[in-house]
Amino acid sequence: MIQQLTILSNRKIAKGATELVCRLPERQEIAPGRFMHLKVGPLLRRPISIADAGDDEITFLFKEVGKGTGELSGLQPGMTLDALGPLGNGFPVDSVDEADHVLLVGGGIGVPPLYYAMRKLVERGVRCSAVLGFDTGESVFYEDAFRALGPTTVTTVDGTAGTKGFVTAAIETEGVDVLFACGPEAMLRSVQHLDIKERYISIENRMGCGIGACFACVCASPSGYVKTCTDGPVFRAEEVIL
Amino acid sequence: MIQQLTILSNRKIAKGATELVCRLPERQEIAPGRFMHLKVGPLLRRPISIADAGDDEITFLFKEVGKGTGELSGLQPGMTLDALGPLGNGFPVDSVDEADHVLLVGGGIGVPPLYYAMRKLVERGVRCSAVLGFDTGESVFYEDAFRALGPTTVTTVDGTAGTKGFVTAAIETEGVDVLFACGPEAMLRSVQHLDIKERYISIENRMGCGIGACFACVCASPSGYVKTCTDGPVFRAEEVIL
Amino acid sequence: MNRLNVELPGLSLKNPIMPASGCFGFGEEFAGLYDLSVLGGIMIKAATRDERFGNKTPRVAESGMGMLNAIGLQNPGVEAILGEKLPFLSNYDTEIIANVAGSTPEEYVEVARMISASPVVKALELNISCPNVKCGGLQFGTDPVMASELTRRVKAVSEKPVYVKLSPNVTSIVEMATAVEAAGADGLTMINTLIGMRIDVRTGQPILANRIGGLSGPSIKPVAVRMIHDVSREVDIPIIGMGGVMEVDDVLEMIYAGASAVAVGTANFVNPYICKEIIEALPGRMDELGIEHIMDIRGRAHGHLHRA
Amino acid sequence: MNRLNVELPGLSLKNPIMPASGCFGFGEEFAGLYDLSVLGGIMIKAATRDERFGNKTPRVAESGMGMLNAIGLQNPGVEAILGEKLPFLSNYDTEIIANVAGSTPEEYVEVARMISASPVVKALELNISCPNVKCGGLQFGTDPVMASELTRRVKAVSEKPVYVKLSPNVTSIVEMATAVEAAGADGLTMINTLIGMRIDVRTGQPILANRIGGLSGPSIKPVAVRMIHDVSREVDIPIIGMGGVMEVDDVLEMIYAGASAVAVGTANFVNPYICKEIIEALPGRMDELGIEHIMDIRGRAHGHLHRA
Ligand SMILES: Cc1cc2nc3c(=O)[nH]c(=O)nc-3n(C[C@H](O)[C@H](O)[C@H](O)COP(=O)(O)OP(=O)(O)OC[C@H]3O[C@@H](n4cnc5c(N)ncnc54)[C@H](O)[C@@H]3O)c2cc1C
Ligand SMILES: Cc1cc2nc3c(=O)[nH]c(=O)nc-3n(C[C@H](O)[C@H](O)[C@H](O)COP(=O)(O)OP(=O)(O)OC[C@H]3O[C@@H](n4cnc5c(N)ncnc54)[C@H](O)[C@@H]3O)c2cc1C
Ligand SMILES: Cc1cc2nc3c(=O)[nH]c(=O)nc-3n(C[C@H](O)[C@H](O)[C@H](O)COP(=O)(O)O)c2cc1C
Ligand SMILES: Cc1cc2nc3c(=O)[nH]c(=O)nc-3n(C[C@H](O)[C@H](O)[C@H](O)COP(=O)(O)O)c2cc1C
Ligand code: FES
Ligand code: FES
Repeated sequence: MIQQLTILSNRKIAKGATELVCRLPERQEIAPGRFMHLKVGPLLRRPISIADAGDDEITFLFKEVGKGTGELSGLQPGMTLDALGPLGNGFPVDSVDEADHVLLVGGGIGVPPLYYAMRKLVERGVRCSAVLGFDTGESVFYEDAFRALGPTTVTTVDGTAGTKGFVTAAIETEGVDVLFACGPEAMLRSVQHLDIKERYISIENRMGCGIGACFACVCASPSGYVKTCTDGPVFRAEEVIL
Repeated sequence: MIQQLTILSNRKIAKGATELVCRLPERQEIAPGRFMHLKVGPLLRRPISIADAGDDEITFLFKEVGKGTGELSGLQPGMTLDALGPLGNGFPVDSVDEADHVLLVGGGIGVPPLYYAMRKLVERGVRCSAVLGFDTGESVFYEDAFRALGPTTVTTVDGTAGTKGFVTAAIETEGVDVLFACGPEAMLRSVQHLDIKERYISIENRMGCGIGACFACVCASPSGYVKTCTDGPVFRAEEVIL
Repeated sequence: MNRLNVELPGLSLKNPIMPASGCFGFGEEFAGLYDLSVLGGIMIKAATRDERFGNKTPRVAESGMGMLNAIGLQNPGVEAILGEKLPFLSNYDTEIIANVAGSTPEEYVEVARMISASPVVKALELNISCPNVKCGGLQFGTDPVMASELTRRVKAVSEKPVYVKLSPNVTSIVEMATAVEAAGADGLTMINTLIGMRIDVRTGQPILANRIGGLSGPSIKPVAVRMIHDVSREVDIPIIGMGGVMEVDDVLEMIYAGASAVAVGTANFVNPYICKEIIEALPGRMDELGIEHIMDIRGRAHGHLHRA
Repeated sequence: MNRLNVELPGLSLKNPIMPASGCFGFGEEFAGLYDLSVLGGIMIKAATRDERFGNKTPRVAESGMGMLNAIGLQNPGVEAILGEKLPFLSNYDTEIIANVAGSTPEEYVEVARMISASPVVKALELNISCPNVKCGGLQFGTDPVMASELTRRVKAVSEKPVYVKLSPNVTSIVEMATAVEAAGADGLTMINTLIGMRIDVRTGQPILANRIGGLSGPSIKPVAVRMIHDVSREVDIPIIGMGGVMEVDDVLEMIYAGASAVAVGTANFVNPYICKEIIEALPGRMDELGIEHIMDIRGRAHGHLHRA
């Protein structure tokens, strides 16, 4: 499960967003919403969602916030990256009913896994629309890529691009059957109980092992607790207490 | 005093010997026998002697023995290397009398600084000869470079190149006025009291700061103690008690 | 010839390597990665009388080459461990060491009594050193009188040998070790984590919800080696060493210092295959260093060897 | 407005940054690199009554992100320090804190008396926590009764405020801190090094000639932050924090935890310009975090602020 990825490209695509494309050592199918646990200089690995994947390529999108992501952004093409994964449970892109309308709601660096999920849904012919929230115009990324897949609304907190305001204000639940959401906890909390039949949210938690052994990443749930790394990171909205 | 060196080349030139050539950020004169304190992954810096230096180039020769030297050997051309130095006192190449005959005795990874010293002496027209000891034929390096400067004897412990035996057995003190030596402690101990007028030896010691502040690298001396990093690493043989 | 086997009270280890308690769960996650039968033993996660949910999150922080954790002994309780976890582990040919925790001496005794009766369990590890729980845990591990009293009571009910897990957060680890030895401990495991804290400079508040946590990983290895060295000179019972082991040479360091076996904790999170890889690397490294049997070097750093 | 100044007993610091004792010699080597007057203060190397040559070499080993040292208080003796080292330091506009060590209480008292009389010295740092000397040092630092007795005797002769340097190698750092506070300490400096050992797997012997050494650097920072946090809640005297500070955020962590100033040790060996660089980086980082004066955040991690 440990794979050596080869860096193909690594570039900043927006304020607070770096896109890292790697070659996979072997062909594999990777479900959207899963993550890789990446080893750079610090002791522990860093969980990063899969923003896109093809047969032998994988894309990550990350925000530089500390030592680990700082080192990720310094990786040069040709270097290798030690990745444990893919880990966790992703979005149920294959089990969504073909007649359903899926709304994808992403905030900031929570947007990347939704791109891959939407691409997979659209491949299956599922009707999708996306609402993506960013801080400011400079931090918007993948807008065109999303638009190519379906109706997309962009919001920015300061109104410098798209609709001004929080992503949650732009959500239209009318006719939506399934929700996929990923973003800051405050956003997840406000979409968790939306009036949509099926709601899936991807949560974040500090991790140790990433494979379910250390109990670092637990989240309260009506049935006790769940582990973000193996039970998630994508949960049915009613499974977790945020 | 901290310089960012740019790696120009890095290649294994013999068993247990890697040659690292770097560009200096600015022109400078560096005396033979001094060292640079190099920062790679581990917490503390690693002292490495200067094996050669031109106006804007510097060469190191090192043996991979642990984490620090292991990382040094992984440096690729174009990368930068954080170097504190040059530090310490080198061989007195400028004050040797032009009429003197200098014998340079090196053992293993102690050979590199002697190359630069001999080159500088020969530039001044000083008569030099060298005796270089290695473990085995495969570990011999710089033999031709030394021969180009003056009479050179190579010894190997197993006799697979040059004269069989320890370097000390091949030393001829007749007519020699000055000795420069660098190598394992056992070798230094046996050349320390040779019947040669002036004897300079370069010693090794685990270092902390490299600049004289931490007292990690002390060596007993008839007058109390000396610090390898600032009083040395090159000492008059009678100044240190090995 | 087996160059790696080690015989300890209750434990017949095919090699001296085992995952440390709390860093391997109950083996289930790792069983999908490699055959657990390659392991000398497995120190399973702490058991308490009842299910515990542990501390709030965040439970993990990092610093230098160290990990801070404040899991808070989350576990399903001793009955669930007996009923659901141990049967799974009985499928593997490796020695199971059960980690026993509690908030009161009575809870320790009850858990020890119950879990030591399982045929799957070969020895107990008495966890008197967990820094991450409000009651119990650490205070038993920093007071020699309380530690020896607890050891005595657990020994009285345990059907299996008892190893006492020592805390490094003490003035004299030797005093703690000799106290529990006198109280009947069959062995020692050391070290548990050092107490530490990280503060988030953006909020000014501790990163861990529990404020403090236990420091593990390479940062603590020199502390562990020193303590194993000092204790092994003063006791006659064997030591299972741990604290910052990441690679095969770290194992050798601990054995030179006086350990009879070595547990690997945090490293399992960095590389889940690490225990297997270390076991595979041992013979080759022993060849390079001229070591015939791994126990030949035990305690060699201080010149005199031990019984046990 | 000076946003960095800190007033402590005997010390008027223009900023809270100073090199830690033993990691800056007597300043001479660093004076060639930058103007020492930029420093809040300088904690000079330990002084003993007579010249000491210290331990045999090797005196340094490494592990993870930690340095192990066993220098053994090498120093030229208090008279040479008074005669040769302090006059040089008097050229700089920075506060000099003299580190006082010894093998017997009498030696501590004698050194304290002599060095505190120098007009260059603004405060003493009583080093009761050096793990690297056979006699003296650590045992004074692990027994609260001995520590308070020594503090009392030194206070009785010292012409300058006395800061007591605490050892982390104790079960209760709070007990040590409150004991020396009650004995009259004007402040605390913490932490000294953790005791550690590394073994060379090729020889099976400890790497350090002294066998054990003191662990410093990033490895010990979480231990230091925790101890500063716990102690600062229980004492009314100020704390100069240290242990693994490598960058500006580490300084803030220590002050959030409760330190009033911060010393930088091992980092000076990695980057001899580090103290100057941290001082220069502080205002910008404070701007980013919305901190007006550095002392505004002192102890904020535990919600209540201190006098001192
Ligand atoms: C399932 C999952 C998927 C994620 N996907 C992405 C992604 O696609 N893009 C992206 O930019 N970020 C993602 N994150 C967050 C990312 O893991 C953190 O930003 C990163 O670990 C920070 O590491 P650092 O060393 O730069 O920061 P530091 O703050 O120095 O990290 C210190 C420690 O805290 C942990 N940590 C800090 N912030 C977080 C966080 N938000 N979540 C989890 N651990 C954290 C680190 O892993 C590390 O152990 C994801 C997190 C999870 C749990
Ligand atoms: C003045 C001086 C000049 C040197 N010049 C050269 C040279 O030109 N080429 C070369 O190959 N080596 C040279 N050395 C030795 C070199 O510094 C060490 O081999 C290197 O530091 C080992 O680092 P490591 O991380 O690979 O090994 P590790 O064993 O992992 O290092 C652990 C610690 O021990 C120290 N250490 C280990 N061995 C030595 C040693 N022999 N001397 C000093 N410190 C040591 C390291 O610096 C480090 O702090 C020199 C040493 C000194 C003091
Ligand atoms: C996440 C985590 C959980 C732990 N849980 C336990 C536990 O339940 N019982 C116990 O005795 N020790 C526990 N420990 C301590 C380890 O068993 C071990 O003593 C310590 O981590 C030092 O070893 P290491 O540096 O190899 O991790 C835990 C350590 C970690 C990191
Ligand atoms: C090489 C070295 C020498 C030291 N010498 C002394 C000393 O003479 N007196 C003292 O009180 N502390 C001494 N210390 C301890 C430091 O002052 C400091 O408390 C400790 O190193 C932790 O800080 P750091 O992690 O920033 O190094 C020394 C530390 C090192 C690394
Ligand atoms: S990160 Fe270890 S259980 Fe989830
Ligand atoms: S290495 Fe610090 S004094 Fe020489």
